[in-house]
Amino acid sequence: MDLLLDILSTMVAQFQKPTLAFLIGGMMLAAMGSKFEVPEPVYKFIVILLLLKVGIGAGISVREADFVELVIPAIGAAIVGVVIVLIGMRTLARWRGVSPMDGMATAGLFGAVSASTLAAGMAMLDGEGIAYEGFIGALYPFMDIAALVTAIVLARLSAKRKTATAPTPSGDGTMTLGGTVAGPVPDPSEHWDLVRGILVDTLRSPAISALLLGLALGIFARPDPVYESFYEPLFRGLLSILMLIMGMEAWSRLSELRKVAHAYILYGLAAPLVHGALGFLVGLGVHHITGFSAGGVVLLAVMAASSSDISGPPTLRGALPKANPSAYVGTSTGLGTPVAILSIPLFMALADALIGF
Amino acid sequence: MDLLLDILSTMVAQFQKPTLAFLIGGMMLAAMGSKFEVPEPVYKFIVILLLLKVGIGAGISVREADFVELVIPAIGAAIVGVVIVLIGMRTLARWRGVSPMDGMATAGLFGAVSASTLAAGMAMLDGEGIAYEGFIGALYPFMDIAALVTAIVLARLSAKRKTATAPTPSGDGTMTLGGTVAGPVPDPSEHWDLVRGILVDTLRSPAISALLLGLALGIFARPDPVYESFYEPLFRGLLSILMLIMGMEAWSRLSELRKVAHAYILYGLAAPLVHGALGFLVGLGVHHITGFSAGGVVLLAVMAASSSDISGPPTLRGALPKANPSAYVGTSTGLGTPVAILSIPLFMALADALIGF
Amino acid sequence: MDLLLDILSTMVAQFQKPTLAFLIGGMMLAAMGSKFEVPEPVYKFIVILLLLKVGIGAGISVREADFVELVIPAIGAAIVGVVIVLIGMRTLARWRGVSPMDGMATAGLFGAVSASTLAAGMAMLDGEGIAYEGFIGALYPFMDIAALVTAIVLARLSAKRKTATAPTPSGDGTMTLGGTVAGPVPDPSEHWDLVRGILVDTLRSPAISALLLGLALGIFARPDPVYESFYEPLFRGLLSILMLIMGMEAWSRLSELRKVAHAYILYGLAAPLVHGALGFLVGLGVHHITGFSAGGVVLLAVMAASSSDISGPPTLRGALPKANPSAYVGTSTGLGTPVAILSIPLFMALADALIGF
Amino acid sequence: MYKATKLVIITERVILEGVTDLIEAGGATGWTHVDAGGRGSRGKRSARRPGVGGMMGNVKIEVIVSDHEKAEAIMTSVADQYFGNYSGITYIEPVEILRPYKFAV
Amino acid sequence: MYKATKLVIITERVILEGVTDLIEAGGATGWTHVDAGGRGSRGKRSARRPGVGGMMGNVKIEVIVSDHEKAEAIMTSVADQYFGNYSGITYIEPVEILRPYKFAV
Amino acid sequence: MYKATKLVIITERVILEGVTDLIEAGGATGWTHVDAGGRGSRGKRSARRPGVGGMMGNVKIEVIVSDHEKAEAIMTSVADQYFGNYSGITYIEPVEILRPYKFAV
Ligand SMILES: Nc1ncnc2c1ncn2[C@@H]1O[C@H](COP(=O)(O)O)[C@@H](O)[C@H]1O
Ligand SMILES: Nc1ncnc2c1ncn2[C@@H]1O[C@H](COP(=O)(O)O)[C@@H](O)[C@H]1O
Ligand SMILES: Nc1ncnc2c1ncn2[C@@H]1O[C@H](COP(=O)(O)O)[C@@H](O)[C@H]1O
Ligand code: NA
Ligand code: NA
Ligand code: NA
Repeated sequence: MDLLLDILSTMVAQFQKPTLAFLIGGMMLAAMGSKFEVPEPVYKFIVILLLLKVGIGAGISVREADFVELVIPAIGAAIVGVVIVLIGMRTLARWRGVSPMDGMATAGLFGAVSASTLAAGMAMLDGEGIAYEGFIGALYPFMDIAALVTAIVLARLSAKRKTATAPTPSGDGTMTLGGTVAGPVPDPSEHWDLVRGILVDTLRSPAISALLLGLALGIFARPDPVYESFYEPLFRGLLSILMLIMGMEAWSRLSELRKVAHAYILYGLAAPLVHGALGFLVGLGVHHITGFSAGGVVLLAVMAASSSDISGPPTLRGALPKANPSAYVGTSTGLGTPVAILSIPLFMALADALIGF
Repeated sequence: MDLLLDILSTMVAQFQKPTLAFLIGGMMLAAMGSKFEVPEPVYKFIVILLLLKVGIGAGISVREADFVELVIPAIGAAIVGVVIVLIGMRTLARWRGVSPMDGMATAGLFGAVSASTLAAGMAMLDGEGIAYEGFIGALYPFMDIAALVTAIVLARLSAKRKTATAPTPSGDGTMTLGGTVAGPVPDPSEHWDLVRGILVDTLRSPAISALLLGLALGIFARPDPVYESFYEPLFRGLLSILMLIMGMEAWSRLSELRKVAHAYILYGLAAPLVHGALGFLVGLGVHHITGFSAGGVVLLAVMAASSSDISGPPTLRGALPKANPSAYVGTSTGLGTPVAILSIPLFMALADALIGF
Repeated sequence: MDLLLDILSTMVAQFQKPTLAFLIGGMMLAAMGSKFEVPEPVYKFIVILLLLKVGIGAGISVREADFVELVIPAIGAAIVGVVIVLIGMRTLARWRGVSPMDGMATAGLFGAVSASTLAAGMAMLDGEGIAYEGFIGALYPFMDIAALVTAIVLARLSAKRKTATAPTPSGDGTMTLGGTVAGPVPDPSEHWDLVRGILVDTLRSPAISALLLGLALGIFARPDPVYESFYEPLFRGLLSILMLIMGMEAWSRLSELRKVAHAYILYGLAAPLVHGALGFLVGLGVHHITGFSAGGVVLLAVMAASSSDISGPPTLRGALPKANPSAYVGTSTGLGTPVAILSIPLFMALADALIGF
Repeated sequence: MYKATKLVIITERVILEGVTDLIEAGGATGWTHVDAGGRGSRGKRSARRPGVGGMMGNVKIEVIVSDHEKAEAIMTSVADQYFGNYSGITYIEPVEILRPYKFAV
Repeated sequence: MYKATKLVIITERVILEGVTDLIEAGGATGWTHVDAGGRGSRGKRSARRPGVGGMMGNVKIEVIVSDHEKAEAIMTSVADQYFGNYSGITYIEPVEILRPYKFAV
Repeated sequence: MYKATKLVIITERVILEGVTDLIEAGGATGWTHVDAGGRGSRGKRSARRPGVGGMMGNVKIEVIVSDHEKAEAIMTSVADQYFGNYSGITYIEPVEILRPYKFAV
């Protein structure tokens, strides 16, 4: 009872903090039909700075971290990414009215990570003075890539299986991935080609490559002065603009969901909580093994709860052209992302109660 | 005599301060035919940050302000907005060679408020360490909306009256306002529909909705940390870029004025001073009633002197499609705005002389 | 030997500093085929802020500098600009497989100055706490304009001489320069018209006019507060993004060089070092005459080593339409600029060894 | 290949929404727009220059419809409703299409 | 003046590269693209709105080829490869050109 | 509906002003331009990529004139003056217009 009250009061307090307040403000703007809009180049610039900030910050910490401390949570993150996709495959993708292809794409997007949501989590922890491992940003690609690769491979294999049983001669799953046209997937060696193709494509996507660049700069160079004088101080302010944009986008995508099956709405509402809980549990495990901090557990939960909003959608559009983007983008941007961001205080309260900051 | 000298020396000193210097610098760039230009998305970003800054700052102060202290200047601001339009209707709109429709649109624009000019005023007061009520930004929408609604309603009523006397069967004032097509205005109930339509349209316009969002965030959330670490410190720097843009725009719009009646030039030069004086007087009144600060009086004068440059023009274009935008935009951007900004030191010197900082 | 070791160790250390690290990071992104890109308006904004920063900073210092201290290095800078073009005329422009027109355009671009490279040099000196004359930015236009005017005049005169000897009746060097169409150059008075045309065009170009605006603001106004609170602190951070962009651009332009003569590759690699050495020597001379600082000598070398990346290319495209932009832009952006930036530590080590910081 | 008609409208960006409402009301199955600048009887208009709330930009809208009358009807309704008070031009071109069902309601 | 054919393809920005590969494979000497927004059977698409990795924008690609068959062949290959899974329309127009050698390989 | 001619010029952005001067000198009542990218004999050109002072972008300019000869005359003058040294293509299309007076001087 006390625990519940605690959690509730933490959540209420967070709703007034900048991050959530700007998100809700953005939703209200869109709801009242405002013509306010942030130009696309500005959005891209904010995202770039934010990804570099997360990457560089993580890179600087990786320098000093010891190997085990780093590898265990990375493995945990990758496992969470894969398991989220498997859950989606067993639930959403089998629902009546949901095409398996669309379901898998949605599961992939929810397994992947949103840098913006992660950054929102970091800002909230920073705001409360709660510590977390500096290298947390380095876990992002592990969960993100694991989820996207799993979802794409499983979706394409099952499409291939269907094509093999039903005799459909043409339009057979031909796909373009970063310019390379790949046919249907017949034998093990082409399996690896497929996985490699997806990996290369993901690594080249703007978000992942900006994050990896940041990591590399943090590890191999000494960007500390510019990190502290520029990336760090601008971070919170730009995040507030980003939350505005995400709130507006969420509201305007909600309407697209009217056209898709109800299952998506249920999934969009429940999945962030379920995935977050999964991430939390794995984080708890890592906490017991390596002494991973309570803040780190929260951020692992946040990554798991989040769904990719920058690189994920175009990667999936390229790799699974038969999946309907209205379904997966609508579910993720319209429901998954705001629910994930709004549930960050929940994970914070939970970590406070179960581990203690 | 001493007073005059004081005013003059204050003004000369201000011309070297960043705000005015960048405005004049922008004019000189345009005058020498420079190809320098600031990309539109950057301009929009600066305007967004500035509006959010003004709004949030005001919202934070509204929290602590007491009701009377707030309502009296708000009423004053609205009255100033209406009176400016009425003055324009009696003068500019009756001038020979000025179509009444164009004259009313111009008066509406000059009654409305420029957030950039207001921000310039704030920056100049800040630069001198002169205090003003934090909630000043909250007065903006009162003056702005009062002026726009008055101008549009009066212009459309008079157009309707003319249509009723002269038998012009087609092309009869049909207008689109935010998508809703409204016919001519026949009875009282449609009157209110008209006013409501204009109100909704104004509230949804990018500038007003950004300002209101800022206000709401300031009042209902606790954005203070991000306000102090991001919006406040960036404000003055971005304003300098904005002043550059406004200087360039002013110079290049001046040429458009060659095509319109001389009355516009006279109005563009004199109106900011007359309106500023009116705002100053009303401010003085409020000062005597509620103890409104000298800095607040200056900013009320600046709002009155300014003419809307972001939301006003498209709102008028939508609501009064028969008014010629070259006339009202040219007069406002080419003359009204630079004159208003350049006369800020005048209002400061006046306030210093009459009230004392 | 010790000197060489010293130089080497300085260079290795610099490669980890933010400026060079981001440049190399950008190259690596492009090399791995990343889809990461910075939107063009953001690039333009960064360049604007950087030019204003360099200009304002120089203007503020010019206020206090004494005349001789200023004029001697300015003359030195102009001489360096002219000599670089003359060297290019005797070498690159006479190479087999290089059209004289293309060679002259390339020499002009390498004689002109890159504000980004100069800014990178300033950031590196700042990072080491090495002092330099505040007015250094004011030398930029002297070298830049001298080089562009010399290259364009010489290229057009020699094209005219050829047209006079060979009887080619049509398509005869007609050119557009900022909208004014100029015929072939027949007599001395038209000579001056040509030079005046080029001067006007250069002064109106975005980069030079932004820099001159900054200078004027620094000299005639008092922008010190906004300079210190905005332009100065943002400078280093934005430069890091600019270095990323320049690294990506360099890598992707390298491929264009495959189509042009090998001479360009040799020139692109060697010229920055030769020109830098020339600038260094002239700086050394100025050091002995006026006590010009070691940091100032480095920055003169950096300006000389750099090749124009913002205003130079379109100015040359307009003034020498027959020159092939793939050749001069490719050589400059693909090789000249990265080589110049990467050799900054070399000039620093040299100055430390020969003058001492 | 099937015959169809392309209607083009170049006008002020601020009325994009109003014009596309008329296009949809006229029975078109879709439309495409691109940002534009230009010069006409009402002077120069620019898609890039900042200021004046983005009011100075043009937009070029194109609509493919299966029959010429429909194109003319939309054209006339847009011209009637807007071209008295807003800058704009409109013209029609014949085109050939692959899938006529895409452009008929 | 010589006769030639203009092929227009309006489709999702994300496949610009794939479509231009097909255009080049089809023997065109060049192509031009502009950013676009629009509405069609798959709903509204915008070139300006932020979010979703720029996935919501359209692109309008035009290709001038010297003969009509080539245009039709490219048209069909693009439609076959992409229009099952991606938004898009395509049409052909006759044009007149000055320099036929510019548009023939 | 009246017959008219549309002239299209796709070329380097840097010469937009020079080309529109020729268009106006040729007696057109207006023109419209949109930012473009593309590929032709002189390689790829992009409207979006930063760097090199915006020199790498294309522009597509279209001009409606009432008679075909005027279009051809402008076309030839642009090609003569610029296409030796700058990238560019140009073509003509027949169009139908509503208000012929809009396009005649
Ligand atoms: N002759 C023309 N050819 C091409 N575009 C034109 C022409 N006349 C006008 N336009 C375009 O239509 C817009 C509005 O024209 P107007 O109403 O004449 O000012 C202009 O800004 C141009 O973009
Ligand atoms: N009738 C039409 N006229 C012009 N453009 C269209 C039309 N139908 C579709 N489009 C364009 O083609 C894109 C894809 O169409 P669709 O595949 O029908 O969603 C739309 O976003 C529009 O930009
Ligand atoms: N066959 C073509 N179809 C469409 N656009 C073309 C074609 N050829 C060239 N272009 C456009 O014209 C520009 C200049 O062409 P070029 O002078 O051949 O390099 C290119 O960048 C393209 O935008
Ligand atoms: Na996730
Ligand atoms: Na006003
Ligand atoms: Na140089």
